[in-house]
Amino acid sequence: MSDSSGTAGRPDTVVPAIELRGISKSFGHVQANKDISMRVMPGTIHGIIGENGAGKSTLMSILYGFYKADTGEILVGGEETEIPDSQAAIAAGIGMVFQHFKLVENFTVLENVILGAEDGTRLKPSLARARSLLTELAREYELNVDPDERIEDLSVGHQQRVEILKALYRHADILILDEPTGVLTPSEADHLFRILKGLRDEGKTIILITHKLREIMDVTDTVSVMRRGEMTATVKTSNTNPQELAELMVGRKVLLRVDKKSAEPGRKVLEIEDLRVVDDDGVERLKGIDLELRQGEILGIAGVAGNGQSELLQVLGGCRRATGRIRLNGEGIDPADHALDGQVWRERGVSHVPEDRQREGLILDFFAWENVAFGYHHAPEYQKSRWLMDNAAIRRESGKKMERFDVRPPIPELAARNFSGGNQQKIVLAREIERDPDVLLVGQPTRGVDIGAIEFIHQRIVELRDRGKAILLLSVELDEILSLADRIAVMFDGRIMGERMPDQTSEHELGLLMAGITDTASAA
Amino acid sequence: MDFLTLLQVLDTTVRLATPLLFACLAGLVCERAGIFDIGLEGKMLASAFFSAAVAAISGSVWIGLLAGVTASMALAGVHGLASITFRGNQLISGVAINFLASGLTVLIAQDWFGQGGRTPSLSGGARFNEIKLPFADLLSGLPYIGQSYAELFSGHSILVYVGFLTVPLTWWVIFRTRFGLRLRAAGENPEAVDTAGVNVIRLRYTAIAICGLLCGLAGVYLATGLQAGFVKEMSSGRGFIALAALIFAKWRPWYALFSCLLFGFFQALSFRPDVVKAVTSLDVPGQLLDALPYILTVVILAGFVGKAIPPRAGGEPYVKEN
Amino acid sequence: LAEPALMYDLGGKFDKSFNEAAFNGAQRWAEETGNSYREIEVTAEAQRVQFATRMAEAGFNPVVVLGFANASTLEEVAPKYPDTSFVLVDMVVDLPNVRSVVFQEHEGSYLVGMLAAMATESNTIGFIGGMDIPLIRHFGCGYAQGAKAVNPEITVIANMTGTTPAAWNDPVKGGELTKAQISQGADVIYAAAGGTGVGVLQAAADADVLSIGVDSNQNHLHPGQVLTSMLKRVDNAVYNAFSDGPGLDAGIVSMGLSDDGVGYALDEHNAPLVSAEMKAAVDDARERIISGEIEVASYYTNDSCPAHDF
Amino acid sequence: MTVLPKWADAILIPLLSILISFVISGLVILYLGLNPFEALRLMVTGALGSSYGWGYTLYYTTNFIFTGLCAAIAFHARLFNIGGEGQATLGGLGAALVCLAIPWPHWTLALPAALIGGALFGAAWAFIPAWLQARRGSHIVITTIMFNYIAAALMVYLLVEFLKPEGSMDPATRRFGPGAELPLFSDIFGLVGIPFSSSAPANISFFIALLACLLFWLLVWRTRLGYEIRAYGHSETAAGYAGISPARMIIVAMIVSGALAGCMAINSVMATERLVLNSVEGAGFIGLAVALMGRSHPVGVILAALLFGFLYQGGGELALWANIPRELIILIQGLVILFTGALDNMVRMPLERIFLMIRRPGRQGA
Ligand SMILES: Nc1ncnc2c1ncn2[C@@H]1O[C@H](COP(=O)(O)OP(=O)(O)OP(=O)(O)O)[C@@H](O)[C@H]1O
Ligand SMILES: Nc1ncnc2c1ncn2[C@@H]1O[C@H](COP(=O)(O)OP(=O)(O)OP(=O)(O)O)[C@@H](O)[C@H]1O
Ligand SMILES: [Mg+2]
Ligand SMILES: [Mg+2]
Repeated sequence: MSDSSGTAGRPDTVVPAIELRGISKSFGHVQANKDISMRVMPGTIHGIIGENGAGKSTLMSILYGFYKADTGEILVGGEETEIPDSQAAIAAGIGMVFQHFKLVENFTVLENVILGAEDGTRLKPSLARARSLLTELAREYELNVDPDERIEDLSVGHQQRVEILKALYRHADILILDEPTGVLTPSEADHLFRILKGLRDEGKTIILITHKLREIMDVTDTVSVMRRGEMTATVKTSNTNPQELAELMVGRKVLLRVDKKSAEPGRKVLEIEDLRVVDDDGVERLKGIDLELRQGEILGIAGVAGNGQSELLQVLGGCRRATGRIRLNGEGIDPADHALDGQVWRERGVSHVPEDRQREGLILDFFAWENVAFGYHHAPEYQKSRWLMDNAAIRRESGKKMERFDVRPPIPELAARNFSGGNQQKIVLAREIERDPDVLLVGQPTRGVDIGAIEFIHQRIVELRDRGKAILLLSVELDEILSLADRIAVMFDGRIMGERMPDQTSEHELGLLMAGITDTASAA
Repeated sequence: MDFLTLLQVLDTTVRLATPLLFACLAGLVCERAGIFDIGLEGKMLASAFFSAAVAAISGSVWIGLLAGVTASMALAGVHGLASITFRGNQLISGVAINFLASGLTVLIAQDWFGQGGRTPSLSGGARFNEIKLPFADLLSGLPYIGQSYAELFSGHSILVYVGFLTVPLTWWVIFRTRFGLRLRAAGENPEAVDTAGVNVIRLRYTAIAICGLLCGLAGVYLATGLQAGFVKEMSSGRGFIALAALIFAKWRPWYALFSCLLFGFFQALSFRPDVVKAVTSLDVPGQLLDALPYILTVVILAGFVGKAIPPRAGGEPYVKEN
Repeated sequence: LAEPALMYDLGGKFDKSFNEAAFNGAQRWAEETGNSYREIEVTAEAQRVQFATRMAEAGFNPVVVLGFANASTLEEVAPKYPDTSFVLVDMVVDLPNVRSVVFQEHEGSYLVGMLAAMATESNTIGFIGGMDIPLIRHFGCGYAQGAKAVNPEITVIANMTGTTPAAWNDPVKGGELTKAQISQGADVIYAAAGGTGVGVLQAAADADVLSIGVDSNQNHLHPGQVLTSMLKRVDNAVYNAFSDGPGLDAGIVSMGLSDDGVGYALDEHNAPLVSAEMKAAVDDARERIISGEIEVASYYTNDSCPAHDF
Repeated sequence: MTVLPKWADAILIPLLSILISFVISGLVILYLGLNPFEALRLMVTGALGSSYGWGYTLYYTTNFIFTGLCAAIAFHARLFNIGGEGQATLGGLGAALVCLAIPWPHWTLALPAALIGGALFGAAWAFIPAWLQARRGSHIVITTIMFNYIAAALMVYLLVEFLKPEGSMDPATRRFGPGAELPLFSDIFGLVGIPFSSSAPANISFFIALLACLLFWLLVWRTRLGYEIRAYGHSETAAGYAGISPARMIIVAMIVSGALAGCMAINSVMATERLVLNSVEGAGFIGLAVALMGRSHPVGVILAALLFGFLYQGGGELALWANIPRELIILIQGLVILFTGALDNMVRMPLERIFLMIRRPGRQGA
């Protein structure tokens, strides 16, 4: 729609905090943004939604001076402003929290916050000043993080707080967040939104990119929809509903919740007893896990990130050694056995969709087709002879799989790097699910993925279940677990706090369990 | 081995460690900023030649020093152009610079002096002479402390003292100043620096300039401090040893000092078959003695030094759009 | 009349010793006769045969090749060009059109060894070689014998610079080795190490001890501080070859003390250092060697040295 | 996202880069008071103008192909093997020992034996640093540098003390004997009636090198091992997920790397019929440049090796006929490496803009 509706219902006398006019940007042949215009009113939370690769991040990166627009102009508070680099953006009072955080892993929080905003040549004074300011901000917006922790030792949630602190430390009035909740737990997300609302009430302006319509409905005042690099609509949140937004975004009807018939669990496939993991620093990550997984069911593991779910997945995926007893299809397996790597598990019919597609699931510089064989490159059907792999076969196979999983574009000869996250995720799922495994381990299947793709991915997982396969689902998205799982186990501090049936529990109860509070009387 | 002999060995150690130290710190600054540099060797050589040549012509070692450092920084500039501006392969660029240096130096030397890639030998004000610290002679009498003072600490060329002072200086700059913070960040995650509103390109060029400067000093010391003139290829692999020392030092200034001294010490030992024999009481064949520094390095590396993790963004040109 | 040609060894034209001496000889010939000659530096093993062949092909004559490593070269090339005269310096090849010039370096070294032994006050003298190869041991061996002849009790310290080609161009290491030897008491040091020697002479001069140059006369490098230089008149070998021109008579030419093929340098730069009796003693020894009275053992004869254990 | 068509990236850019480096070299030559075009003519005719020239060019090329592949396989595993020099040195020793061990009746028997000997020794010399890296985390760059020096020392020791014939002043082994003589190009092409200079050293090992390139390609892009090596090189974390053992990858890649360096011995030692000091002559380091310039792909390696072979031989001829100091050749090599290897984007960036202008009105969007 035209950007006159950009001022949805507001008197035109108010000067927009941000106004974009005819922004276009292309990378090589890809036009990421086409003639985009939009207005963001001061003191509002303005949502932006759109499919993977729609151009949201690019647009915001331009606003923050990370990329340079090919054409178009930017007005900040009515003033036309040149933003050639982030320095200018910061000067104009714009702060941005990128989807993939821009933090120095082995620096402390404090160092990260002052980086680029130091006063004076020597660090000491800057650090001192920052420390006091941080404690203030922490009090003001419940943004508490230990200033002396190293980033790599912080949970993503805390890392994100550092990013926000960075922006506030630079006196940002306009705060951009790109998919901030993609990696957060519900409680962390709620916390974040409390902070954002607080900031808005302070008169700050916030631009929020997300794939989650619920968040849009909850916190935004206005929402803009992007599609294929264009701004297709801007509406007042109160005048719209998720269905409408979903359609605007994907261009077709979308089911917002998974429809699945109830599960008929079969025999036990995977039995885990007293599984324990001690990491390299001698910290015990898993403190005796007992689980069993049956055919034809989806077991969801809920939990705040960093409570051992990842380790559990890694052990079952063969990326990590552990002690304890595991029985797969009745036969015992020693998890401490070093010969027991990913290859072995795969041969025994356990497929694994890792939590981090970009660092684990894919080789970004490999072609899509090479990635489709990744982990299964020893599979007989991929071999031409005793020595040589049958690349032609792999190409053919992967072409088909990508078609079936509606990977866009379905071109096996494209490097994985050049697919959007949503599509990267589909490639991983295609690889693992199409093996038709007895057990599927899935970590964060829809992180950073747009709703169209989410719907698709969920359907695939349910299909697999209905074919009588066992699925272990690991997600920080409570509602994903609630809507997908047939049985929910909650993990806290390396232990299973309890199991619940999705229809007999509530987010509240699960939330308590995830916080390690077992007495669930309060939940009833 | 008596104390005096020990002092002599250590004395040699100090002299041999100094050029390594300069080069090592040069590499440290550069690689901390995310630019790998295997062109230390070449820069050292170029600086060695130009310092000696200009000192010979002008008769002033200081003008020579200026010329040497300039030459080294010019080559560093080429490395910057290749690896920062044009996002080329930093390793190739380094290799190329080594070739350029060993070719250019001799050609120009031949063209200027016609002595076959050698400069006239320097004397008097055209070279750095050893400076005696105050009371050196006075104290040399009293055992141990006095001897050490006179033998070991006194009587080096000014550049040696500069070199050792550069260690704390580098440490301070890298870990205690704004510039250092940004420098390290640029080597770990340039995007963080960029989005924090700092110009990564300028930052890395500065680092490369410093690298050029220090490498320059290494060369100057070789040609005008340790020696009195340039001979073709006179850096003879020290740039690579410095590189090894840098990794050995895990990209830390004080460790760099230690590892360079270690290399120097092993070399010094290999010059003293008599000492080796006295200590180990078995006479080692010359060739083995010659390989000793390298063997010991490997042993120590494997035995005591753990994994060395280079700056995360090292070697990668900073590209945000492609 | 065909131009003569000169092929340097891997060390390169300006190695401050062997090859450079040859270059000087060629230059002298060119200046005196006004004729020109062709020269080429070998940079890779494979180029030895290549360049020798090319020179012969192109009709250069005689073709002088330097260095023992070229023996195999001529064995291969010379027979193919019977009308071309070849001269091999430092090694013997028995072919009708090859003149092999060998030097008695050990005799020359013997003499400078004597001078060293007479000049030293600490009864400790040093020898610094380039790479630890037989040729260098050959030099050192003669040196040690000469010294021991003067004073059987004398200590001879020997170090080699390295094991890579860098050993010939590392004055810094040469300098440090010198300082190391000095701290072991050496006060006369003989350098047979090409470009590295520059560092040796320098360090010795700085420490105010005597040094001995090699191959060509290096006394002038540090007047009054270089005791002498062991002359190896490669320049004469080249000069003669060029003068004799095409069809020069083949066979073995051994350049020793008698024909001043080797010797020690005495000029205004080191005159004050070499006293009359020193000179007398050395010249006497020279005569006795020529007459065969003194037998200087060569390292080559059985790969070992009676006077020093390398 | 790539903008340039493959051909432009693969051919146009390198050619332009080489052009630039030659122009600059020309200026230097001019400065030295010589005629650049004459110099170029000498180099081209000298290196490519006759079967003789080709014979030498390809001889050097053979060495560089082996060392280039040595560096390349390591690069695929993201290892910087700076030790090609030492591994090739040891390879030379291995090959020599094999050739000296028995009086070989015929080269067809000697060649494979020497090949294996060289490969084994080279691999062994690479294995130690690899093992130290994999098990003790000792940085491979340091250890391989150190092992270059150790190899050199070992070589001098063995040659002077044991391998050189009694009484010889040349620190080199005796000749290997007729049974170990490799057929030269003249012999090979002679069979099919093509005349080829018999004084050029190019020999059958060139074809072995080409074969090695083919096998290299198969290994890296067609076998599971190669797949795993590349995967490990691109992402250690992902490799772990897929069950690929880092330690195994490091060791295997380095062993192959060392073996390839060792294979160079058949050309640099066996073909020259005796082992001399420093038979490698820096080919190990050139190999790094070759691999980097060849983007670690065998075809690229062959082309880069050919380029360096050309520079070596052409440079030699230039030195021979124009009385040019050999350092000029080193300088030219440096310029070529710089512009083709490191400053290639200086050419690519403008080209991309041009191509975009041509294509832009074409396809749109992702
Ligand atoms: N640095 C880049 N280089 C090349 N192409 C890029 C780059 N960044 C983005 N693109 C392309 O621009 C398009 C828009 O990317 P963008 O990141 O803006 O999408 P997005 O809306 O943020 O997707 P998502 O919802 O997954 O975050 C994509 O098709 C992508 O291929
Ligand atoms: N350097 C790049 N070169 C090519 N394409 C890129 C580059 N950086 C990003 N892209 C593309 O831009 C699009 C969006 O980039 P982004 O980093 O937002 O990933 P994404 O789609 O958001 O995935 P996720 O949200 O799961 O991380 C993706 O298609 C990605 O492949
Ligand atoms: Mg995005
Ligand atoms: Mg995204």
